[in-house]
Amino acid sequence: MASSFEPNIVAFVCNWCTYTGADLAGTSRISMAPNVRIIRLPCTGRIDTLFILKALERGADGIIVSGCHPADCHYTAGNYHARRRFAIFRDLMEFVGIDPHRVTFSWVSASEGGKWAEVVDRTTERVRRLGPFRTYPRLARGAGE
Amino acid sequence: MRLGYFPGCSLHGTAREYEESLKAVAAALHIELEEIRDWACCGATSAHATSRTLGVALPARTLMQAEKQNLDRIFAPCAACYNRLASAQHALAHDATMASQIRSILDYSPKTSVSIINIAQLLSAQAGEIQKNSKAPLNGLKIACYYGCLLVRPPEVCKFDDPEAPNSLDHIVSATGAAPVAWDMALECCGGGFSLSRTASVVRLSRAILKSARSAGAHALAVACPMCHSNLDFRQQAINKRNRDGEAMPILFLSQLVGLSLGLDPIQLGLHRHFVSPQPLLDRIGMGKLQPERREQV
Amino acid sequence: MSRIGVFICHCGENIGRTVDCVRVAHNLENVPGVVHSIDYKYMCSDPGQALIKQAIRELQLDGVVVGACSPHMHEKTFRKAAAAAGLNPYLCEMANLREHCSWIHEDRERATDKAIGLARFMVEKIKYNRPLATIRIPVERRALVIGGGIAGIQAALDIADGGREVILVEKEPSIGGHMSQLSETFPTLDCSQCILTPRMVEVAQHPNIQLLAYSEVESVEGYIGNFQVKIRRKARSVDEIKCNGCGECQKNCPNQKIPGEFDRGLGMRTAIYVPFPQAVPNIPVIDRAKCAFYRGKAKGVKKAVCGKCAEVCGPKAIDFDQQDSFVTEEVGAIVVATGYQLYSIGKAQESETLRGYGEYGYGAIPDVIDGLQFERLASASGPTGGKILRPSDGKEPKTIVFLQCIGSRDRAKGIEYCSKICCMYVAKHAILYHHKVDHGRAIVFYLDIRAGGKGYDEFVRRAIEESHALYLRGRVSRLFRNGDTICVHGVDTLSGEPVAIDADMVVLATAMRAQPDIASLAQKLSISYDRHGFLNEAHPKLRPVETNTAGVYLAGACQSPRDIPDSVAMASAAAAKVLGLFSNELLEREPLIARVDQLACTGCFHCERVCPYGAIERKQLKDGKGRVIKIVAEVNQGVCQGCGTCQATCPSKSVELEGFTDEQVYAAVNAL
Amino acid sequence: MQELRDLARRLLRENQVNVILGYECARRGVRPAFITEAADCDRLVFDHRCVHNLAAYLSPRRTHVRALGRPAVVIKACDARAVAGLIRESQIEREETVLIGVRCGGVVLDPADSSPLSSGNIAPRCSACDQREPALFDHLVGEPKGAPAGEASRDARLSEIEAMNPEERLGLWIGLLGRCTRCHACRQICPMCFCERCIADKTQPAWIETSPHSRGNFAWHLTRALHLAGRCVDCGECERACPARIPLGLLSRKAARSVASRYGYVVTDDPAIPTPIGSFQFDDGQEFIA
Amino acid sequence: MNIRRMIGKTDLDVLIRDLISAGKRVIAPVRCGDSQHEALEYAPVRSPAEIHWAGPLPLRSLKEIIFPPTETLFGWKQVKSSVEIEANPNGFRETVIIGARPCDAAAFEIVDRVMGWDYRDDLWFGRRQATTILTVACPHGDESCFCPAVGLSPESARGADWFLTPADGGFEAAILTQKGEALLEPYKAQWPEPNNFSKQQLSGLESKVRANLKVQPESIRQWLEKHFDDPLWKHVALRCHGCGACAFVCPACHCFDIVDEPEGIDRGRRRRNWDACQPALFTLHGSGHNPRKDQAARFRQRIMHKFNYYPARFGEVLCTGCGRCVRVCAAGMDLIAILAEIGRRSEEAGAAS
Repeated sequence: MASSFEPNIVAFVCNWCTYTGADLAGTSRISMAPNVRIIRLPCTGRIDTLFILKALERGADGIIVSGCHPADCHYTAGNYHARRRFAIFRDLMEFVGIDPHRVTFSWVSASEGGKWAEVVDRTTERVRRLGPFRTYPRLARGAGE
Repeated sequence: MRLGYFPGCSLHGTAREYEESLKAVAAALHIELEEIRDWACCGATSAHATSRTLGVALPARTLMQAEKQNLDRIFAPCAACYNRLASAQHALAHDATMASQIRSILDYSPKTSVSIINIAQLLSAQAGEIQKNSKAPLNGLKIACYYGCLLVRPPEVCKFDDPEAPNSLDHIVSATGAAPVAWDMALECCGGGFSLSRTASVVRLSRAILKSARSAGAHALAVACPMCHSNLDFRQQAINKRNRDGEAMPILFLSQLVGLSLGLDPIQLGLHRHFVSPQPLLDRIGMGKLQPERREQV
Repeated sequence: MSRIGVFICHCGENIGRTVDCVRVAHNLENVPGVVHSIDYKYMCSDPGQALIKQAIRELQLDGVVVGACSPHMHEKTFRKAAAAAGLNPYLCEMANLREHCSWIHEDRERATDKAIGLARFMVEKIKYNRPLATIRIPVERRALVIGGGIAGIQAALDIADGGREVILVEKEPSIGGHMSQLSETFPTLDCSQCILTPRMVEVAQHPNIQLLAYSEVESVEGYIGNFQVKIRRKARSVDEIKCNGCGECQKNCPNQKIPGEFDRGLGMRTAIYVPFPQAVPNIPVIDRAKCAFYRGKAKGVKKAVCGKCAEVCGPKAIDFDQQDSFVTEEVGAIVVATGYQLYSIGKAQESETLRGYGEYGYGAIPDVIDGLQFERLASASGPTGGKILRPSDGKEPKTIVFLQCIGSRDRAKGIEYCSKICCMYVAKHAILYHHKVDHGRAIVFYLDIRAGGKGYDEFVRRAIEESHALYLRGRVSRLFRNGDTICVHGVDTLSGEPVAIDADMVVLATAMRAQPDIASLAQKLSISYDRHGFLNEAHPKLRPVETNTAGVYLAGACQSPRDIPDSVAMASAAAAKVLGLFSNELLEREPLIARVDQLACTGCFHCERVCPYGAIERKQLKDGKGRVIKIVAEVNQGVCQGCGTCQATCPSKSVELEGFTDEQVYAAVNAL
Repeated sequence: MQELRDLARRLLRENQVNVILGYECARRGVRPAFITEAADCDRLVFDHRCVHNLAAYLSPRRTHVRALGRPAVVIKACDARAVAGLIRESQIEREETVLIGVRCGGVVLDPADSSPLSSGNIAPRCSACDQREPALFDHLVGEPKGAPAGEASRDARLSEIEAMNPEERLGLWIGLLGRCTRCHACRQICPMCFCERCIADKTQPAWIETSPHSRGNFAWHLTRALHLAGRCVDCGECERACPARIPLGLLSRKAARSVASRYGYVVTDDPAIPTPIGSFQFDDGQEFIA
Repeated sequence: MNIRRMIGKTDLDVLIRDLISAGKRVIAPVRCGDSQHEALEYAPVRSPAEIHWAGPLPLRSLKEIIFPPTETLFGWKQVKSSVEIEANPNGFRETVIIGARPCDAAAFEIVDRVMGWDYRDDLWFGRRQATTILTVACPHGDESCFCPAVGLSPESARGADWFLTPADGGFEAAILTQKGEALLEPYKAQWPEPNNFSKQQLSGLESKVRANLKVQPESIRQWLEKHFDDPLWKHVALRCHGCGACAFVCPACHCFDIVDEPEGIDRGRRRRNWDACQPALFTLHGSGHNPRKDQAARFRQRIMHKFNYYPARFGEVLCTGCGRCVRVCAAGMDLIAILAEIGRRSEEAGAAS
């Protein structure tokens, strides 16, 4: 079952490093799992934890959040603020039982096409092993009825 | 002022005059020296050269003793002792593995808050007092302050003075009324621990120091370390046998100089115990004759 | 209900090979809001773009999604096309079906499914796109240059020659900076003064340059294109208008024995003085700490103790009562060229992380000097008229030992970085010494030779081979006085031997350090600096002369240790940036910036805390009667760069980043 | 007590303030009081039943309280942290508010509970509290108090949950948050929840579903905990106000534990110290980032 | 109808087990988990052993059994430009409430009036129909109870299908409705009738809680009618935090909100959720204007609705005196004190005229 299951993964990435890194992976024809769909944002600083929750509500089995390495941020500090935001959110997520292995945080620079492919493949594999995350979207079911 | 007192081996032996003078000066300055009970060797000689752990454990044990005596400040007159104690404390504070090792050895964890001070720190803090109470200011005396290798180094351990161009001793000497001379060898090695094993080296090194002091016009050398003292004082015989550089240069402990300026009796200060007689020095400042010495003079 | 057009590009075979573009187009057709969905071989081609324009016109599309390559590739292309057809360019988005899909997958089925998903994201997002208008901010086309060293001078001249006004602020009485103190310059050995002085004069005479020497920047308000700068004009005690620079005052000043800063204490100056003969402006200043008149007044003496200068001054320019004054200037751009200071070798250090070099007895041993002092000795205009003579006895040194890396590349001394110029100027010193003192023996202690640069390594070779400088790889532990020579104790690490050299003079090649007061200036400009105090560029590779405050640029050694050619190049680069900014009356900016919903804003100002650009301002919200209801955040359009960190941080999401609003992202996520 | 009343009376008489936010005895235990007449100051009390965090009434959101004019507020050490938060986040002006600090030896959880303070009825936050008086105040009143009794480790439950496996944790929270009916008492009583329009009330887009099912409740309580990370003053009011008795403190204290362990940040009543969200260190931990 | 039975503890357990095994939902007061104080809540039980007959009033009222905090009305799916509706199968599960408190049971009848007034709420009545209520004489009252003041009592059988009064070792049950009789049917024969038909004498509770509040609902209403704008409102509302706790625990409050909840771009559910009149959002217009601009106005609405508008339209107050709003309020808002004050003012006014 687990092997036949194809996880649905969404990636929130910054425009300047990871998105460009993913472009590079493309121009370098580095093949990777087709399970990940990218949503482009200007900076990890813009990536809200609400995106992650909503994605889970909409049935995402896994999530990737990726941006510029420390000190590389196009906006100088967005990724530092994001790092703190996600560190704490991740602790909370884990605390309420949302397996943090479903969410990958990574720094992928514009020159790391290869690393992006790795992040995509490793996340896909990990989430595939964890199986579908139906529990979360279904939390709304049965309420009251 | 109450101070924990760590004499170490030499102040009870080869450097008796250091202890004598210290006690005299301390009394004059109303400083209470309380010897640490059951203190152990500081590890300066062979211990730290052979085993770092032992080199830390020994002084750490002494620190423990001091704490049990609830002394918050320890005075170690011997530069080597001071250096070992301070280094050990530094290790305990900054080297976690070493600290835990020591804890298990002593099964006690010495707190690193106890402050360890050497004679330079002690007396420069008292400089004002010294000046105030000086009954016989040593005007006209030119003194080369010799710091040696252990008093102000390594910098991360001994933070109180510039490791390359120190001036704490000069500060104290000025307080006695004597004039510290500007010279370059204040930090050079005297031969230190090789006193017995490689006499030749000691002679070479100590000679350079004495020459430099002489050429700077010093009448005497002020030291803060029994080891330096024995090298520079005792070895002058040998040095001058080989090559006649000039008049023998009296080597005084800092405490003795201070003692003199406070008008204490030279004998009480142990000045008669030196190999190189400080008599010329005393004459220069118009002090009485020392008792005829047992040992023949250089 | 939206009217969205979807255009799927095959990119020849690039996308078509692994993505079934026809299926993608068909699938998107059935998405609510999509009224038109087609595929085509090359969307970016003219006929391709024509298809889009045509559809926009004929079907009155209110949104266009192009499924093709990366937006980094063609977003501009397609937005232009949309605009040409009368659609707001920001209502056109791209789905990346090539780099992010066809090029990285083999399985045609799944690649196609993913392509549909990616296009779907954009279709849903674009339903919430708003038509946006480019932001235009008026630009005050005058520049401020801070610092009148070579970098500042170059930047000022370039901008001025570009036809724009420049205000050049220099804190010293004269411009010229460190370069004016140098004798010759490496690697060409042309005389520093000879190449610098004409530039200084040019500055003074340039119709577009307003020179404010002996002045400092007091405060900076505003943002790119619109800075208000308050400048303090320190009191010279001399009327700049009246003074004709005749120099009588100096000749007659009774206090002639003040160690001169310009000669690094090797020469003397008077209490009223011009720092050096070629000074620009050539107007003296009174050193009030040293001047008898002021000291007398300080002591409370009623009648003037001295007034010689005033007596002899023809134009009556001396003004003992002069006070600091302030001027405020409106500028559109600021170039920071505040240069550097030298490592202070002595024991006294302003920061306790720095150790100093007690072991070299600088200050105690008269013939131990630093590199800049050597420059003064070697300089024809220097205290010795260009002869190399010992400060102690004026004798000619037969042996000089040069020590490199003083205050650099040494953690124990508190500085890790390489000062970059020292290797070169030591080589220069060796050569100059060889020229001026034949049979003079130059010995250099070095760690490594860093001679990257045009003609640089050749220059060092020349010092070694033609000027016979002896280069020893190693450090010096200590300097000893040895009679009237200096005994240098070091080690030659190549031979592994300790060496002791008797030298007549020792020259310490001290490192460049950041200016001591950089922090306060950086705060005024809200730009950042590294832990050594060097100012930070916006991006180490791609934006080396910009800062993270738009409209503020860097030139010269204030950013990192630099030699003259580097500083000049950087200055010209900064000038080019400024002129570029000034090329239009209005500054155009992408409208993808943050906007505050002031009704919902609570004014907690988390946004202010996270904004990397200080773009958040505080605004009072008033009711009809003018009473303050609350204080809310407002985004300065000129400053915001559009990172969106404010929005993600805002607890109530009361600030929106145009182009990436919550509704747009939400819609995309909904399409999962 | 008299000291407090006299001070309040003076403040009102001298028109230093228009209203005293304090505590009074009522039919059913102690409750917040809003005293505008010097004559009524004798109603003021402070004892171990004064559990309410009155700083909540300072937020601009309380238009009806603001309308009374310049306030003086009675604050315990824990409440002072909230006041500091309001100042830090520009909600109130330090000069505009008179702070009457009270020495506190712990309070009971239920203000209607008049039995003496014991480890049985003490508010959980107090058992772990070592602050007997605020550092932020204009006036400080009351006798010095001793430390309250209470169980040693208050966060035992927290560690217990951390020790569970993900499934157990998820199950636990589905059960707990399933009880939430979104009355938003937790938010309304929270001194640090002062948003003009809460993200939970934002409908375009509706990031947080308004329906009280576990999915909406997860989004709500997770987001709230995140927003309070490094801001929550741990006054326990949310938990006290929750009609469903959901141990909400666990979430905010987890967040607090996270910022403490990661950034060494602890909420204090010093308004000058910036919050951990909104500041950063270049070398902040990133062990979780690939 | 006047059927009475003596039911031994064990007999009752048998009944409950039978109901559970018959797949019915059995709701009863049980210990409420994860609370540091002894507290009860109405919840489904799996065995009679879980039931707590004594102890304080359950935290939340029975309301949620008939009127869940959130329920789906229907789902939708968008296809091209049309919309498909998928009706939600609101199966009304057979439910028996055991050990209902009089103040909770009575609330259903009161709310029935508004639910069946101009528009008949099928979800409400559907569940009402499927639910049988066994009320028990109130075992526990405190300083916040005031049922007598609103015309009820700890022994009120209003809204009950059975009314249980503790009697030696078990209960004396009065079967009051067909629904009740149907429930009794299988056991009617083996359970004895109580030997004495004498009316149980009132426990002390009635008089105890009566002392908490002595007002006439009608005199309250009269005052309210004349005092829409009265300084009292601003005064009492000061401490109110504006949360919905009081309304959500109230057995009689029944306001709800209807939301469309997307579950994707083209699909979602329409739900109805509890709502309350104290939060500002309740009356906030899209324009940003709010007719109830401050907490005073909102709190007034709560009182007016319960004690003026509702009786005016339906002849009785929208309150059963359970006192939950008093107990639950973290700000110490006290309905009893407020009603007492209003009563006092009304008296004065009456005396004056």
